[in-house]
Amino acid sequence: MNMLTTKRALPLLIASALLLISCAPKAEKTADSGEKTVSLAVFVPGVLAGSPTYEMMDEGVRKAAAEKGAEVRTVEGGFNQAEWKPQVLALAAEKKYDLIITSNPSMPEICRDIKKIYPDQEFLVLEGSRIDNDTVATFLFSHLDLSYMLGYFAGLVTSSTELDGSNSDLKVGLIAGQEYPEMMQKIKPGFEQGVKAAAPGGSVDFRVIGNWYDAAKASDLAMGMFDEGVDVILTIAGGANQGVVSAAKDKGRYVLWYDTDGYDIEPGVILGSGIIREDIAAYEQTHLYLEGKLEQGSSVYAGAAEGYVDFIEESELYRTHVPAAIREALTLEADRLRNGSLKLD
Amino acid sequence: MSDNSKIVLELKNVTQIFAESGVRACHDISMQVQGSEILAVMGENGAGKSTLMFLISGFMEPGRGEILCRGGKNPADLRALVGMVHQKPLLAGDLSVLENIILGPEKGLFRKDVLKEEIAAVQERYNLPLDLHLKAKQLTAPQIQRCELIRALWKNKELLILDEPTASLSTTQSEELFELLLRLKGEGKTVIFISHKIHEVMKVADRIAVIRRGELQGIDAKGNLSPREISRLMIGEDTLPGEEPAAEKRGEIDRTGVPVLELSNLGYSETGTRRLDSINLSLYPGEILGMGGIRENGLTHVEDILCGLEQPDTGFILLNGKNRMPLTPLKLRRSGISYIPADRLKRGAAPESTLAENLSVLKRQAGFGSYRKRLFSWAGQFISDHAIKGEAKQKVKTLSGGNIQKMIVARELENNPPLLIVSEPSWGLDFKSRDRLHSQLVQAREEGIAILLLTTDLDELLSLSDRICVLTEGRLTEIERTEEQWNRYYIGEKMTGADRA
Amino acid sequence: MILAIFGSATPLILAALGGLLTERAGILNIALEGMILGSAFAAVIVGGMTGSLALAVLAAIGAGVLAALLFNLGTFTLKGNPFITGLGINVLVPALTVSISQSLYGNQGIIRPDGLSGISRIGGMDIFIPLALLLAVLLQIIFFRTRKGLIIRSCGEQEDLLRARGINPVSIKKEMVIYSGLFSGLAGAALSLGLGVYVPGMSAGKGWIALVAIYLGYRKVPGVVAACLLFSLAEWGANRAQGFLGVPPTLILSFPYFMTMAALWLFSVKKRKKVDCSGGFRVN
Amino acid sequence: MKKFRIPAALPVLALCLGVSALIIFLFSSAPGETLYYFFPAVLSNRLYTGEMLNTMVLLSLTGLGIVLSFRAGSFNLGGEGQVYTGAICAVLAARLLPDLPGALGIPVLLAAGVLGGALLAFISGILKALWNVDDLISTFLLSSGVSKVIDYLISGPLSDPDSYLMTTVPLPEKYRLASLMIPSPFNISFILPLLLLPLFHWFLNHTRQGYELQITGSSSSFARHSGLNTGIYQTLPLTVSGALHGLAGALVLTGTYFAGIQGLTSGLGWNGIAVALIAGNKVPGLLPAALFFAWITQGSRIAVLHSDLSLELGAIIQGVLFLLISSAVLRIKIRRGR
Repeated sequence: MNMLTTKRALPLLIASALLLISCAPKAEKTADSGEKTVSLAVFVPGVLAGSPTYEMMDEGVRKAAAEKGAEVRTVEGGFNQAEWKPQVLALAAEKKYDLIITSNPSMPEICRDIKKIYPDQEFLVLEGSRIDNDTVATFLFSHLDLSYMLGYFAGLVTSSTELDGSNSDLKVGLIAGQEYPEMMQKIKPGFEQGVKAAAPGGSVDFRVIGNWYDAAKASDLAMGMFDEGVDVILTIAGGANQGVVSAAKDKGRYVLWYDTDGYDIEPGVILGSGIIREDIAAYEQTHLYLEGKLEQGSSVYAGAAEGYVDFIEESELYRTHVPAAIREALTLEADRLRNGSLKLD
Repeated sequence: MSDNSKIVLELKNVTQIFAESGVRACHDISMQVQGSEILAVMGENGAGKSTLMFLISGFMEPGRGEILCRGGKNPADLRALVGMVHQKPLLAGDLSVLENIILGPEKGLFRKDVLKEEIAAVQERYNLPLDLHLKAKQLTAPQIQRCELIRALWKNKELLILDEPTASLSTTQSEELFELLLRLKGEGKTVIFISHKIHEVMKVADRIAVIRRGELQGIDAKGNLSPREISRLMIGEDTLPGEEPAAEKRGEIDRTGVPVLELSNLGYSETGTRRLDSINLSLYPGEILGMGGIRENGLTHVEDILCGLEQPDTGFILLNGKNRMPLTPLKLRRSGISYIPADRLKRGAAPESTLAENLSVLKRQAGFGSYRKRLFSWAGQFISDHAIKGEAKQKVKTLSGGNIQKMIVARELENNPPLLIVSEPSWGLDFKSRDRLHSQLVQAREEGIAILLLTTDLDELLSLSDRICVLTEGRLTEIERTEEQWNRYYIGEKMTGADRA
Repeated sequence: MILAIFGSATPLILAALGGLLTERAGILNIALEGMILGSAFAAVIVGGMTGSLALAVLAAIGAGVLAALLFNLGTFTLKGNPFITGLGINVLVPALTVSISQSLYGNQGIIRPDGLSGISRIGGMDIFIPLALLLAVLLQIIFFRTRKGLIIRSCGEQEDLLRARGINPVSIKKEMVIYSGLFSGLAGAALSLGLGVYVPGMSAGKGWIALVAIYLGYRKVPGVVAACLLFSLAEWGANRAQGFLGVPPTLILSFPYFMTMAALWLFSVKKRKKVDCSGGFRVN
Repeated sequence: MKKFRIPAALPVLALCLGVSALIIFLFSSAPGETLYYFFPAVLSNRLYTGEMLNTMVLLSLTGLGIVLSFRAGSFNLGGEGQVYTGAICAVLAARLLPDLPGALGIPVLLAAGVLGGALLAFISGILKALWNVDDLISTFLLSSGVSKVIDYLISGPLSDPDSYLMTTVPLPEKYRLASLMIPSPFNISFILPLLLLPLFHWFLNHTRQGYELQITGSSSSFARHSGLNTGIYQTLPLTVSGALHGLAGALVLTGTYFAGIQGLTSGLGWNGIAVALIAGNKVPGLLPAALFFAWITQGSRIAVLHSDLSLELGAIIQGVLFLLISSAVLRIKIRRGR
């Protein structure tokens, strides 16, 4: 019986295998026809859906590519950071892409490792910091600037008497998906510094969800914090942010958004929003590359002064829901960062 | 006899072959069952009786042939007509007795109090006391049977099938059951029951059907068949099973040394009830000590305590003079003691494993190289030595009950244990196997093995034991070997506590 | 506090009750996780389109039942291993939700329709909280007061008994899987409608915890509800503890598991008497 | 008796191929290319082949752990945590003993992983043996809890201050298993399943202890009353199962990631269960089952990277394959029974 089925199935299997191999793409053909189009790959360490910053990066790259007639392929890597390296490695191994663009503080080290194996592969990493003798191009946003501004705003909100949702406790909250290095080394300290600058004696209640998608747990955490006197929370927890917003809406408290314009998400609840201009950075850097001006190993550090991170003030919703006194105080402090008179470290 | 209007059930050329094992359980059986009669179905273990009953009760559908129920073929009719009391417990352990009784394909809510009253009325009427609130898993074998009986009567089934109903009953209980069956017959109901025991069949049955190897050997009124004929039809030989091996007069057993097993002041309570009360006994090499009783009257607890499963509240168990408390199954086995449990398919064998694997616990297959090779060749030899009908690589659950017990007994006696604890060894065995088993036990005794026999079967108790003690409501009484006490009536009364009533 | 604990326990209770039905019928329902997620998704989509709570809940139930039908297809029609079939559904559902939302909403993974938040709340209380408790009571009544309940309770234990009584155990099993899809549907609806948003992956292991709760509650309705509450209490405590304990938050995330484990152990120590039942496989 | 199980699974594999091809044809704009990337492309270069083989090695180890515990009647649902524990224990060992020569250091690291995984599973085993604590729940709860603790260790006390990944400091070069198919992580560890699988097959089928273990698994009550030491057979197989998971964890560390990075288990525990079930709970089936599984995962990863197959569609295909593959396993069983 077994042998019979084996005999029957084997030719079938072989046939299908042959068929599959014959499907192999004949990629080399285009190379002969004169001019070679530049091929770019965007590697998203996560998923595009629901991650506006990655969407902005993708958008920026595509805009530049469209202008210069380059091809773009976007690949989503999923949430498991352990899988990113093998995936980028596989992209590089294909030797099809002239430049791989990605965005995450952890990507430079991964790309540098891959560069050791494929020295010809070129990389551009947004959100990545430079090291000495770097082999990949990096572009770093100042999270310290941004979190400071949001912290300062949070301090103003919690000490305000004009806002209905603000109480007398000088407590503000910070919810993170996980305790990752960027969070612990830049965002949390910057945020705390900002809070203390606006509201001396203010404190930051920092809590962690454990993942980036458990919105229910995020909501429970936020509820607890609100019950304990927190009146505004900065949430940096991916999809789970939504739970914080729902909790704040229920409790009549406030949420700060971090990296994209978040006012629309829940008007009146999202009281303040930062932005990281990943689209502009991606566009500019890709453009540079396509013009042959991007050097591997180069790096840009972009803070509030350079205009790549900022607190969004020019929103109708912001103006409607935030009292003028707070807005003015924030502008004052933010301008110090914008014009470079205040330097954080 | 053939009054067509009285026929409730008719089998026409019924054949059943099991696809998985290829076993032909029933072959071309045709017979009629009439209203208000008691029909006994007899046959050896594995003859196909139970399968036939499954077919009749609508539990299985026959592979070939048909079963006509009042002229129709509808299996639903069959189920409505027939109430079956299974041999193996077929109840949901987690449900109460009441819930097990009312479980059925009907729909909707039920009113517990109403149903309880209804069922209590049935119990009252037929004198079948049983606490309806007990969980089925707490029931003893006779209680399980009673539960199914109550259901059949409550459902007003016209045809009752009882699969070896007396296997786990004491003599008195069996007699009560037969009285009930006769009464039901009087009420116009039909009863089919399976049995091995010729004497009880001759006592109550109107007609007797004999099955051998799945084929109907004969069916006739009781008067037309002699025990000798029945036995010949059953086993296909012209030998009447010998009377129970007579308890020969034996020389005095040396009871001066250290007893192999000594129980001292053993006591056990369960949920506040005193189940065992200051049990004392000593067992010496070369004797069979029979302990009679009713399962629920403490015999089960004695078994559980002796096999190390339960810990007594008070008292000690001494093996070869040494205190072995707390006793565990592992300790018991490490002391070389053998144990033939009443619950064969759980404690005595692993039904899902092969025969060889079931024998492997003997640890007799020393040597080098592949254990599998050694085990299977050894097991094959063992199986043929002990005339077990099966193959080494056959799963135990595919063997007949008698063969499983044969395997267990042979295995437990293989190591010449100093002590054998054996509980209900002949449950569900036909008389040939039973005889064989009894002579095995007697021979083991001759070889100097001390045997503690726990049994509800009076005949077994009387014929095998050198000494007998009876457990009544948790207390142990020794029976004197006198004309007056050493007989089934005295012991039976002792067991049920009727002597004190 | 009590309301908060009941609130976060509600999806768990609903899913666990559904799982309990299949468990009693003799099937380990690994697919709860996928069922919850699919239903949470359907609830938000339909709730967002129609603004109707009833339709949203119906859609969630529909999605749960659909996943259950798939489970039945794999397990009974194709005679597959329920564990692998369940895993398959848990892989399949999240992917399907993303594909569907891509075709409906473009590239959005998170769906936050207007006017959905608070839709399931009446007078400050989420209606799913009383609903879950009501269903628990109802289930207890079904188990102990209806004939069907008897059948379900004996199905996982003694299939032959059912056959002997003229009932097909396989159809009971299929039915219970569908009911568990229904319950998981409610669980998903409670999860996403309570927040007014769908987030990919938002079931976040609730199906697994629900399974654990079934065993922890000794496969009885009150026990299962208590187990869910216990877990939510532990989680609530851990959430609060992040605010005042000097212990790193990530470490605190492990507390609910260890507390539940400790509870399980204590119950077992207390309960252990005679162990004479065979182990055997639960999977195949 | 030497009949091999897997040939009978060939028609099923063909069916799986067919169904995935169908899905791809329906949803892909360039189905030919996608199909190529999904299946044969895995063998098209050293990286893909090596990664697949590496996954296969790891999965066959965790699958073996699952089979072993299944056979003894235990259900190890805590594979993920055990793999993770194994990895972190190896990290700790590398920290504590930084100065060993590589030839000694790597075995020490592996041993640490084995011990870690074993210890975690041992707790469940001993709780089952002593108090009849359900192993299915206890392995799951312990694993989930311990995973959070390890997450904490990696992001906290053990974290690499120089890295933006949630990871520990990378292992020194000498503690890494050299790749045999650069740039893939495929390394010498492939020897381990080649040794361990036959060893355990032999153990289960050709030693008394193996038989006793399986009897305990099929009827623990019979085993108890027959005087088998059921306590050991309830504890030890689960412990060894944990040890194998721990080994896989240590191998992931020393052979694949070289650092205790969060998420390095990537489903090894869960997929081990699937592999064990696909293999029909038989040791000889493990390698082909692991190969099948690794191929599908690698194929869908490549297809997502290089064709227009989306992440979701890859997952959908995997899900559908799950629905089919186990059904097939059962069909084979029925056929063989007759």
